[in-house]
Amino acid sequence: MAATAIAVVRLRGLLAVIMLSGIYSLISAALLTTLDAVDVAMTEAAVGAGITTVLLLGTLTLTGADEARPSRPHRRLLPLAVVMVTGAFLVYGTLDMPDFGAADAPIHRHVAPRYIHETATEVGVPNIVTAVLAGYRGYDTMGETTVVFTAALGVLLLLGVERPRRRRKRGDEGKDS
Amino acid sequence: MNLVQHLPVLQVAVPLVSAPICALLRSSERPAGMLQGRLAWAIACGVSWAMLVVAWLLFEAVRDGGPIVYELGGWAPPWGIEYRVDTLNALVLLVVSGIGAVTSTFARRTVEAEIHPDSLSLFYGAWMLCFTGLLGIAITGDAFNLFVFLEISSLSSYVLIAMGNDRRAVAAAYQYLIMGTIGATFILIGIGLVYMMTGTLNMYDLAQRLPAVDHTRTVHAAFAFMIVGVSLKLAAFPLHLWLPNAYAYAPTAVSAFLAATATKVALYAMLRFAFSVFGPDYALHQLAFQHILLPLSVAAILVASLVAIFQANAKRILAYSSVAQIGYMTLGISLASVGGVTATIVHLFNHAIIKGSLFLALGCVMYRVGSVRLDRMAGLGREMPWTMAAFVVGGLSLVGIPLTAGFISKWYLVLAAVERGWWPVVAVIVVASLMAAIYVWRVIETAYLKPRPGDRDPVAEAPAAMLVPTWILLAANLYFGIDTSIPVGAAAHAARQLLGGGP
Amino acid sequence: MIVENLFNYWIVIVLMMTGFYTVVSRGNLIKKIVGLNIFQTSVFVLFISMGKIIGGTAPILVQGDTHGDVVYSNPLPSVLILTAIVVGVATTALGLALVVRIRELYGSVEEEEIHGMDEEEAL
Amino acid sequence: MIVPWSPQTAIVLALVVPALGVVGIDLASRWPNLREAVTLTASIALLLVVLSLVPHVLAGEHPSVTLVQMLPGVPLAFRVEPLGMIFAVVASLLWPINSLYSIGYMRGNAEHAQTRFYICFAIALMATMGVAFSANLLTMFVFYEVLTLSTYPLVAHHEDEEARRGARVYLGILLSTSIGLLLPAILWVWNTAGTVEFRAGGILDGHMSGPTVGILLAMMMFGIGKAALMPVHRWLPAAMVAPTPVSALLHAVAVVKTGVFAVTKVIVYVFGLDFLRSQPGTGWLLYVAGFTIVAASVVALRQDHLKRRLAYSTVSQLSYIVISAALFTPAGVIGAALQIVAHAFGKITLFFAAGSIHTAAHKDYISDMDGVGRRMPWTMGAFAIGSLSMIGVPLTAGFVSKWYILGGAVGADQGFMLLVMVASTLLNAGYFLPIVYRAFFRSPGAQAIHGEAPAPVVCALVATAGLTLAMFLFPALPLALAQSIAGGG
Amino acid sequence: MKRNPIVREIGDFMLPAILMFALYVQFHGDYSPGGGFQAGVIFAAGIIVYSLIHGLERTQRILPPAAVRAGASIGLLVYAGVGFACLFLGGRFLDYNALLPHPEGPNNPHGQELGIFLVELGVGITVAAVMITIFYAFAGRRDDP
Repeated sequence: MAATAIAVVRLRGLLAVIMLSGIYSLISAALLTTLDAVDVAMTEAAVGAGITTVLLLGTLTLTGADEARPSRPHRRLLPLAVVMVTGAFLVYGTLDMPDFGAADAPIHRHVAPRYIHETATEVGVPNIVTAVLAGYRGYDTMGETTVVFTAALGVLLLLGVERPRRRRKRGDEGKDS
Repeated sequence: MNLVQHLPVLQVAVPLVSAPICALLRSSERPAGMLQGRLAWAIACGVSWAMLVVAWLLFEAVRDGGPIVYELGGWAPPWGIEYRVDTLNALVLLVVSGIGAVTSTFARRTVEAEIHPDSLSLFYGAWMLCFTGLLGIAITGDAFNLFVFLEISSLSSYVLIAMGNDRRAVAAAYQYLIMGTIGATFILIGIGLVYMMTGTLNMYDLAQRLPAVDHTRTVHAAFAFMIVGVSLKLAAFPLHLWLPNAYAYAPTAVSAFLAATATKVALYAMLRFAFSVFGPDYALHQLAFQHILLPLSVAAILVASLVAIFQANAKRILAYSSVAQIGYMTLGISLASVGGVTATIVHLFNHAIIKGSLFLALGCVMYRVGSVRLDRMAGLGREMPWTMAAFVVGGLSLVGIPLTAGFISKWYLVLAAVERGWWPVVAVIVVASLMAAIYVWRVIETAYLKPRPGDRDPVAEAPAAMLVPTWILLAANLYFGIDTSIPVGAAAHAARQLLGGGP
Repeated sequence: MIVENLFNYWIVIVLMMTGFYTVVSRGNLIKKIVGLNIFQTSVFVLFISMGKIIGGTAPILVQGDTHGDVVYSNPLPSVLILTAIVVGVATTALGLALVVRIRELYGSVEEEEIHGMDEEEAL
Repeated sequence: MIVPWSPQTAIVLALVVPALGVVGIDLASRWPNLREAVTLTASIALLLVVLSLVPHVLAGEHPSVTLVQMLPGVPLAFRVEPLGMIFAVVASLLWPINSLYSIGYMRGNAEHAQTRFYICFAIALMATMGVAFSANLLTMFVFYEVLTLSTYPLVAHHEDEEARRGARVYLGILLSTSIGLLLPAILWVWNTAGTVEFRAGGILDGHMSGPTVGILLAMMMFGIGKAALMPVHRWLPAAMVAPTPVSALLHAVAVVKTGVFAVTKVIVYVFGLDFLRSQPGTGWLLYVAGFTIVAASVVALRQDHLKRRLAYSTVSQLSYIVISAALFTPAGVIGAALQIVAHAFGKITLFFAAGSIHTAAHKDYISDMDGVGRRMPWTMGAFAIGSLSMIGVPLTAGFVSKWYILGGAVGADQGFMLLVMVASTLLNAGYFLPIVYRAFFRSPGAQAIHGEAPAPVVCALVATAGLTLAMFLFPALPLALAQSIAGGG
Repeated sequence: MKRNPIVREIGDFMLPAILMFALYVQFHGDYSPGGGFQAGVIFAAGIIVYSLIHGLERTQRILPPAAVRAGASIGLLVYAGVGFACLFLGGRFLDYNALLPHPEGPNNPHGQELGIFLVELGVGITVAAVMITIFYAFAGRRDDP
């Protein structure tokens, strides 16, 4: 998995990169399944490996296929520094985390139990994830749906379904600083 | 059923529903486009004004009766999601919906001029989504819900910006999308970490459970990620790089709307996370987060003001000045006193009005002249007296001349600094307002004291449909410069709430 | 033993940072978006691994388990991440649409070239 | 009228009348005669309103009005005390005369954008009234800024590069001093004393002491840039690019007097005389003012452009007021108050004369004013009176004020100050008398024949010259008011 | 790819299966993994496969873009509609208990199930519609100059 990720950074052939990212999603989907998050796994597979890849390929056919070699070296150093700091900070953050998979972590103690124990009586839907998704936190899901809808609006506004006839008023404001 | 008790959800759900309705209007046959556009505009406009009313009702209810809680889906927090309106976000809601109402009224002419007729209804759909998102951020009491609505507003604002007629608008939108998404992901990480340590997502539940674990490094990290994420959205220096182009090349109405609301809501999020969730003791005393914020704010104010002076495009001048003004707000936070936070909130309110009116004035110019480059604006003082007068008043307010809203902000900021005895900060503030005077005056001098460039045909005054909204905001500008009871009262109260009467 | 217990997290963080690095360092607009995807996906994994309980099962109620002797992993992270994934793909779609527009307007998808053109225009 | 007449209504009207004037002028912009008529009526109405307040103040009342609670604890409020009364009377007395003059001048020189000119003028007067009657520092600051901004278009009137540059300097200095120093100073006062109200005996006593007082005083004195203490005097010469009526009323009376008036008011009602006397580190003001007097006079000597010479003379004359207020004694304050009046009458006369020469003879430089006196006897006669008043010769207003100032100096046995006064008197004579001499006793030479300036102009400057003399003969009114300041506002 | 008969055959054979699976995921989401979102994506995937095989035009003849676009809005409206319905039936926004009368106690599983069913349906419609719309948009761009 790490290998794919690294490869994505290194490779310049965008086609390969896209394929790899698809594979990456699939692997993580598998990983998610082992983590008991079947719904998520399913979704990640469908989205990451499916839709996203298709979109990326679509874009690729509309644009160029290869990545240019970054000219200025400092474009590498600063980002690297930023990333290193962030990563270091995250690791630092993990130091006080509850152990992986421990059943007594606060996360399992406070809110979740009610979902697990009451769902049957309160919602009556066996799939707790669905129950929480559409029930307890149904409002989030509405927001989520709205986000998807927004994306559609956006893509329509940008690309349009019919032949795009976007007027380009490249007046003097085209030249301004 | 009594609608009043449902006000909080109506505030968000109504605009949310209006968006798909606007979108549904889009027809595939061409000639109808404009008509549907008008209809969509009417819906957007009506809903916005209705939301302003709702916001006002909420504001009064909160002012009289204290915080209002609304349990979505009837699930008690922390299991369900709750809306919680207190003085602070009541004020923010008022700002957002007020600006939304005025700008959407203003929008019609410019949008019809700048957007392809087929896209009009979709455009207003996106507009309403952005409006929804901002309101949603401001009103929610649930950390993850905040993230969701943050994404709604962000995605829609990327689109709105990309609608600009200059190709740089698209590039700017892309840059904004990348930085915005990184910011959002950071916030998500932060939320994940605190959730991990407390097992809850509800802000007020978090506030109670965090003190138990706030010594842990995980929570430190969480705080850092949230603040950095929010700062990206806030365009706090030095994370502001996306802002100038985005505001400069977006459609006029969009610049006005976003400049006046988006950053304000982000600032609200920062206040909320730093003070309501983590608590002043943690943010200010344990992490001493003001010591990082102070130098950055000062840098923001001075650098951005300086850059603004050398811009040749009026919209860019305003954009950079926005960065500087955000600096003022974070400066207020970094003063780490009730006075400071009050100043921040007052300025949040006033700056929304000021920037809104200025961008609207430029909108009129853009509509008539087709450009807001200074050299094109020469001589406009005589051709578009009302528009330029509007710009002058707004500009004076930006500088902080008495009898305008801007002066009130200045007063409270300087006062807060004086209280702390931080004279260098006072110096920074006054120097910056003089720089503001310079960049505002560059525009005014060009418009009034320079002759019209030979290659520009004389233009007519902007249509009333655009002048009226502009002057509504200016009236607010002057009104809140003289009778300051609403913003100042609310701000002071909110600041005390946030800091718990604290430091 | 802290290393073992947190190892999972660290792996994830490494992945996350790889994605993040791709975003900030790469000039190619498409690749930036790929990086963004990897970045976000890793964050999702991080969330989910919080929710895991060793020996737990997927949070779908088993028929006939009345007195809760089955251990379920935490459903909430799954829920959040479902939402997050959706948001992610929405962002990706939008980003790619923007890339297409940029390509049409600038004839390039390389950040540096585009900045170059803007600066030329500015002069 | 509907509102029952009372001092309060008078105060409000003092602001409303000019405001109405603005509206009227704008509405009448198409018909110049009507427009000027509006200006004149407004100015006269204002004068009457202000005069109606005088008896109350003489009777020792201090009528006050509160408009709105602008900030918690800091209202926009007005309160008439003697010093303000004097200032208001002077300003409103000179506005009608000046308007008369403006009409002659603006038409004589066929100036453009006359409507804007008269509008800004009215706003400026409103602001002046606001400052004169202000009851606290905030109110004063507000109208101070309004005055700055409303005069900007007047300075930039000609809209050419020179005007733009002059206006930039003007606005730059006035804004940066006021926002940069005055505003923080006000907030400092608010923060330490808990009030910014003008009170007899000051509000700072017991709240601060030692050198910080000196610092605050400095922030106030230089923050009030309109008082043109060196080194913040540069804006005044720069403002001379404006049409002469502007220089006359605003930069000889309204604006600069607002400055010195504010200075005096701050010294008397914010710090308090006794307090300042008791504190170390406040004496420097005397020397700064003294230096300004002499230095400005020296510079004036070397100016050939008449208006610029007058400007520098103004700078030095203003410091008379500051220096005598800086004695921190009642006598000093009386001297200051009288100088406000005397200098106003004298200097406006001089500017009127300068403008009238510009209109009739199109001459701005002293060097080519040989013999204008013969062609324009009235003008130069008035000019002579003005000059004498500046120098402080008996029979003119200047003598009265100088007398009291010197009295103050002697009372506080300030040797330095006496020295300054003597020196400056000589200098004044040095840069005024040559002009008079030139005008009357040099032969005109072969130049374009020109007559006296337009009638309104002449009337105006004769009137002011008359006032200059009148004040020497009947100093009772200003004196009475001035003394009642010292008696405690 | 359109030319290749084998692909086309397999595709035509697969398509119904995919769509059926989508519907299963949609309506069985309460009991097994899946739900509106996954269903929507799968459905969209099916359509995409179809149009890859039979070409965009033919697909758009079957599923006109305008209709799909409308779908996106409708799905969202369904979801929000449920919310408002609850509100008008006297509950909180999205409080499914209000959907059905419930004599017994505070809990009302039937109401909840109904509500969840409806909103999941909304999600499904929107997601499918959106995905297809986006695909159309990109594909429609492809043969531009």
